[in-house]
Amino acid sequence: MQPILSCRDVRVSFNGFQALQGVNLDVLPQEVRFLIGPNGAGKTTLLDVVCGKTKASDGEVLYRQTENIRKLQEHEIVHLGITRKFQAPSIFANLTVWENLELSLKQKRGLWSVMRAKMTGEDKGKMEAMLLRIGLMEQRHNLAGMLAHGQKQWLEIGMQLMQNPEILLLDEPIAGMSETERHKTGELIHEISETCSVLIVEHDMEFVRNFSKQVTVMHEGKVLCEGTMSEIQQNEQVAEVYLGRRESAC
Amino acid sequence: MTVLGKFWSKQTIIAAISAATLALSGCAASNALNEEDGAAADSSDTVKVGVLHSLSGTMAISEVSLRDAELMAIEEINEAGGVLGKQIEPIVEDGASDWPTFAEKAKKLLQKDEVAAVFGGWTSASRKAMLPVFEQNNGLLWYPVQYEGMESSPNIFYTGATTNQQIVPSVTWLLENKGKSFFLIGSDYVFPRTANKEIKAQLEAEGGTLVGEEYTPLGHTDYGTLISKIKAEKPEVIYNTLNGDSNVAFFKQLKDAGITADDVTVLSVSIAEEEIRGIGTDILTGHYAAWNYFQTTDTPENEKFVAAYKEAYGDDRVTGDSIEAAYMAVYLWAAAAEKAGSFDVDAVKEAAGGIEFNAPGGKVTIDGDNQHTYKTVRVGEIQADGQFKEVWNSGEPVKPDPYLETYPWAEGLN
Amino acid sequence: MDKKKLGYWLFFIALFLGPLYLTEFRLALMGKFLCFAIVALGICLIWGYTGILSLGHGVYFGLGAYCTAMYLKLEAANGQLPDFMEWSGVSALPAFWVPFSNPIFAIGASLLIPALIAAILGFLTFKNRIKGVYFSLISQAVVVVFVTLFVAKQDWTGGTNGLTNFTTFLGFSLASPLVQIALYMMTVIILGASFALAAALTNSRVGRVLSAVRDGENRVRFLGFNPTSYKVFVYSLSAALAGLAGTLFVLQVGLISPAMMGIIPSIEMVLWAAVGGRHSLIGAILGAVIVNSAKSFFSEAYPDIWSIFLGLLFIIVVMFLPNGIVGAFESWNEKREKAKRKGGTADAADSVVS
Amino acid sequence: MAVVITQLFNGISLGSILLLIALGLAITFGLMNVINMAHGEFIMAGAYTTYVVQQAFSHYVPAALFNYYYIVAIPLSFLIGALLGFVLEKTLIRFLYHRPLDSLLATWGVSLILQQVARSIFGAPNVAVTAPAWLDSGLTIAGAVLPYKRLFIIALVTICMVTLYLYLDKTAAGRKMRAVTMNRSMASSLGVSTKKVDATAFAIGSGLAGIAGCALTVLGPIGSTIGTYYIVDAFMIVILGGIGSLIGTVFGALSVGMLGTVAEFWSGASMAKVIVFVAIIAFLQFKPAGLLSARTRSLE
Repeated sequence: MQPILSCRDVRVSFNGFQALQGVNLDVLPQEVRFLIGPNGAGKTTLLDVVCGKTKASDGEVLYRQTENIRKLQEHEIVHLGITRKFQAPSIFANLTVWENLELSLKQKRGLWSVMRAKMTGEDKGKMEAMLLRIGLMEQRHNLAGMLAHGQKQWLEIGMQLMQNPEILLLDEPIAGMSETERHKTGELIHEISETCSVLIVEHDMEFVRNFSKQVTVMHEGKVLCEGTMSEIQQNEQVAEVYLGRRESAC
Repeated sequence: MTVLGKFWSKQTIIAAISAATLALSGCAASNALNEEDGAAADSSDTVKVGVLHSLSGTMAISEVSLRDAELMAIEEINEAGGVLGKQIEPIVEDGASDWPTFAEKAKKLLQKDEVAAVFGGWTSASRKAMLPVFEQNNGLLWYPVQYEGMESSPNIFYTGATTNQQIVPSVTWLLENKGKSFFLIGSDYVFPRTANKEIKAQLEAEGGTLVGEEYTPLGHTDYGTLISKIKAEKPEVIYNTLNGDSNVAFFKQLKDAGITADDVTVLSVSIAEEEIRGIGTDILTGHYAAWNYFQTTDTPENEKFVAAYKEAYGDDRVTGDSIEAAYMAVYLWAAAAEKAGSFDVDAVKEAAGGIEFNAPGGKVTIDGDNQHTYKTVRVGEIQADGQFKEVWNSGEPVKPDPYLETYPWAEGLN
Repeated sequence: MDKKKLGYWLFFIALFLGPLYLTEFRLALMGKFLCFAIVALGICLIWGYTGILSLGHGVYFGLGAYCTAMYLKLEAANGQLPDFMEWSGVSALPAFWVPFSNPIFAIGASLLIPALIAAILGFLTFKNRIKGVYFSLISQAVVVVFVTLFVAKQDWTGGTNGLTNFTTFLGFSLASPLVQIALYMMTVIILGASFALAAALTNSRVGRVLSAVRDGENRVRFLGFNPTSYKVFVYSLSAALAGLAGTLFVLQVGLISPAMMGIIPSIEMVLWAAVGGRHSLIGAILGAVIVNSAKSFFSEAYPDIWSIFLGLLFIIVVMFLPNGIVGAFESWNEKREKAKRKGGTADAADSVVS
Repeated sequence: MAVVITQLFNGISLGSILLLIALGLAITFGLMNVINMAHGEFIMAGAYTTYVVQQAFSHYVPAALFNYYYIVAIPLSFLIGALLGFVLEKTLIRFLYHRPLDSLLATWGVSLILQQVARSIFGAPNVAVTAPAWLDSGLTIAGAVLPYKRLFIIALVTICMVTLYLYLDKTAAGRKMRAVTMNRSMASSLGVSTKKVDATAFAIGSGLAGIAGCALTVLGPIGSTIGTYYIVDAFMIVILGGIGSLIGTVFGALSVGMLGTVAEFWSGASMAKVIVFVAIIAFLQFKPAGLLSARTRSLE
């Protein structure tokens, strides 16, 4: 199977600090890939590079093997089908839940198209289905800013899913969630992976253990190793830089 | 909820309140405008005139004194029995240094208060803004400030100097007494640009040379570069039409650059007694200004005028050219009304030609053709006490010629 | 028709009937204020809805006014050179003045030139992701550039005196009270239409994108929208509204000068929207009328106090009424309704009356 | 030759004046990200302080000592500016740290009030300040006169820069200030009282405006509106230099000063103003973060 996303020797530097020092990573279609690693390993920076928030100083980010998206703007990357959920909930607090989803509809996003856009029955159906899926049907006319923290996270995931992404980037999606919410989120992620690839940064090892197939470990701006969780746990290097220190916490 | 309650939804209440505020605020504004209306009832023994200057904003610095002088003249005339047996009732309005406001207030004075005449304005911009209002409503404006000429509205009387009563003779005086090479500096607006265009034509005709011409934006405060241009060109005379604050910066920095009144003569046309105090006498001493009136002008009328002005507004106040022009404007109007036997605008205009008045600055006469006044031109040297010493005058009042029609060299100018 | 719409209709009809209950003088004032209200609507769109604070709308207002004033000046000059050009030593009409003898071109230009300049400035700055206070300060620098240019190019623009002394518009005498009434009514209609347009825009999906841009421009990018084009659009629209207001202003007041496009008028324009309520279109209209009425009143009665009052108004609105009069009213209303829900219906009628 | 020297000097002199005006803003705006539109009125307050000190000297101090009034006026102007800044921070600014656009509007209101207050106290017309005699005349180099007043301002701004640098870099209070401006929450959790630091920083920035006002009295007018002549230029210089970079502000002021004098020499003052502002606006399109920027993406 051809990888849908390939990073080739991606480098990023901030004022001389090398945040990414040549990352290589392949993500296959419909794969759920976890990114783990100690703080400062460059996990979030890698997501930033893929979604266009941070521009790589060197290297290639290939989408479907052919298109180098390294220099595209954020919205152009979204148009290709790569969407991103941030760590802190980034919903629009002064719009209602319904309006948040409306903006997330897969649609032509040019000014002219949006000006003429009309809410079709099909769109409505899609949005209602999504509201049910993320459990916010009752809150649909509330301002998004008034939702509980977990609900905001769900709304944001819903907003990404509305766009039928090819690749979904998630940054610590379960932070601040209760145990049941975590479980639900884990199941949702696997449900999503039936239609798209998911790249997740996560610190919660139990969550990773329960829901991961492939895990990539990053350390000091590089990929340290890849494999299943059990393979990783047996890797001595990993244990040294990362798991070793966290063993008791897990 | 009741039907009524339902009807008064949030939005309707907002709209209703909006409408109410709208009406109220409109009234508030107009009430203020109407506050003089109560006095209109006994209009039989008073005649209303408008006094319209900037009492707030940037121009208030200059214009407040004009209002003071006009009110003083009105009071003096009233004490002497009024005009045509009626007391003059001044209605003071604030132009707020904002040209549309001048137009708005002029309209109010003419339409609402139906004043017989308005004394007001300072900047050309404010006069230009008021001009259509006076022409459309057939009102009478008395404008008391020296200006760039090229105007003669049938509804305006100009009691300040036009260019041939200030600039033209002072240039001739400079050419004869101070030197042939001129450097022109001015603030970047209408008066300096128009004045300098005339000066250039005059220099060419009378054998002077132009070595530089520079304009700086209003409020400009760094004259380093301009002064090095002056140094490079070594003029004998700097003709200065800078305005307001820029004068302070220019003179301070000129002195610092080592240029004194002994090296170059600077003649200014917008520095009067009041401005000298804000710049500092120490740096101005020895430079010149051209006006029609100085506080030191030696006439019996002026002695009385200066004493009365200080009596009324404080010992530390000084008079000046525009203040005098504002003062005499009221007297000229009163004399014209007396002669016409009526306050009717057309009758006053008709009667005004040839009216004479012994103003503090000497005898003035209204020119019936262009509604300007004959005035004596004076050049003064600034003294250490902040007053002028007159070094030259035209001897007799000069006939106003706003379009410079009697000067052959000015032919191509308009 | 829902009540909200009914309320707005009543409001605009009340304005439209102004000539019935306002004197000629007061009508002229109101006409001027309503021009300002159109500017305030545009400010509300970019500031309240999109989060762009422009301190340079005086320029767009002025440009619009100058375009129409050029036409009026040419009509008054009656085929000859405008008076100020004559005494500035210009011998022939500058080429760029020529098309302004056509009123349709002039009025079209009064909308399009501000919009175009706003689009160029907006495109550059927004594309480079300059926003917030940086944009505000740059817009202020643009004011300095335009005002200095308009003052310095006296032979083309009339300098500090500006353009004034017009006679007719499309052959009708501007001095005639009937023409002034017609212009007033036209202003009300255009204000109403601008209001309807702005309301439609803010209630559309584009409006929601704009709100989203205000709340989190970067997040909007990750939904696949390019905020630049939306911001450029709304900024240009707002500039066009200011230009339109300038046209109506110059027709009614008969005067435009660089002083009216300066930094202080530009900031006052923002104050109008702030006082009324930056998030409310009707608030912007109210704010413009109320602030300017207060200005007329105060500068009349207490000329010295006006600037202190204006200063306090800025501070009070920012500190205590961040959503302006309409915002204050809305939160008062919400409290009242909450209290009503608690207290039952018995005293509800009373509170409505009071 | 003399013209070249004079013009070069004029450029540096204008740059130094602009720097003196912008230096306070480099702290309040550059480091603290507060838009204080009343900064110009703190300049005005410094200028009026100088006027008052001069009046007091001419009335109560022996004439022989008159020329030293300026030595008293400089620190006093700083104190008055700092006091005004401190009060403004405590009453207004501190509520608006997260609403920069609102602080812009509120401080604009403050500036209107301060201007009117000054008019009520000192009257609408300008007041005259006589520069001390030891600043009269100038240094002559190759036929070019370098006025002592302008040299003095260059020296003054250099002293201010160096003092500021030493304060920020070498004292504990200064390091705290930098820590707060770099990472507010981190500094706060390390036990730095951010409130105190904010107030101090704002007072210092405002005090520098007071010094600028004092210096300007020797060159220009002293009236209630002098602050408005400089405020837009000063903000543009700080943006041009790069937010958060004092050295950037120095470069910004000097390049604006140089460009301004060169452009004025070739075209005239009005066009020079237009050219300078257009150049700044255009430059920011290419380099939105300014000449030097302490942060990677400061315009975000």
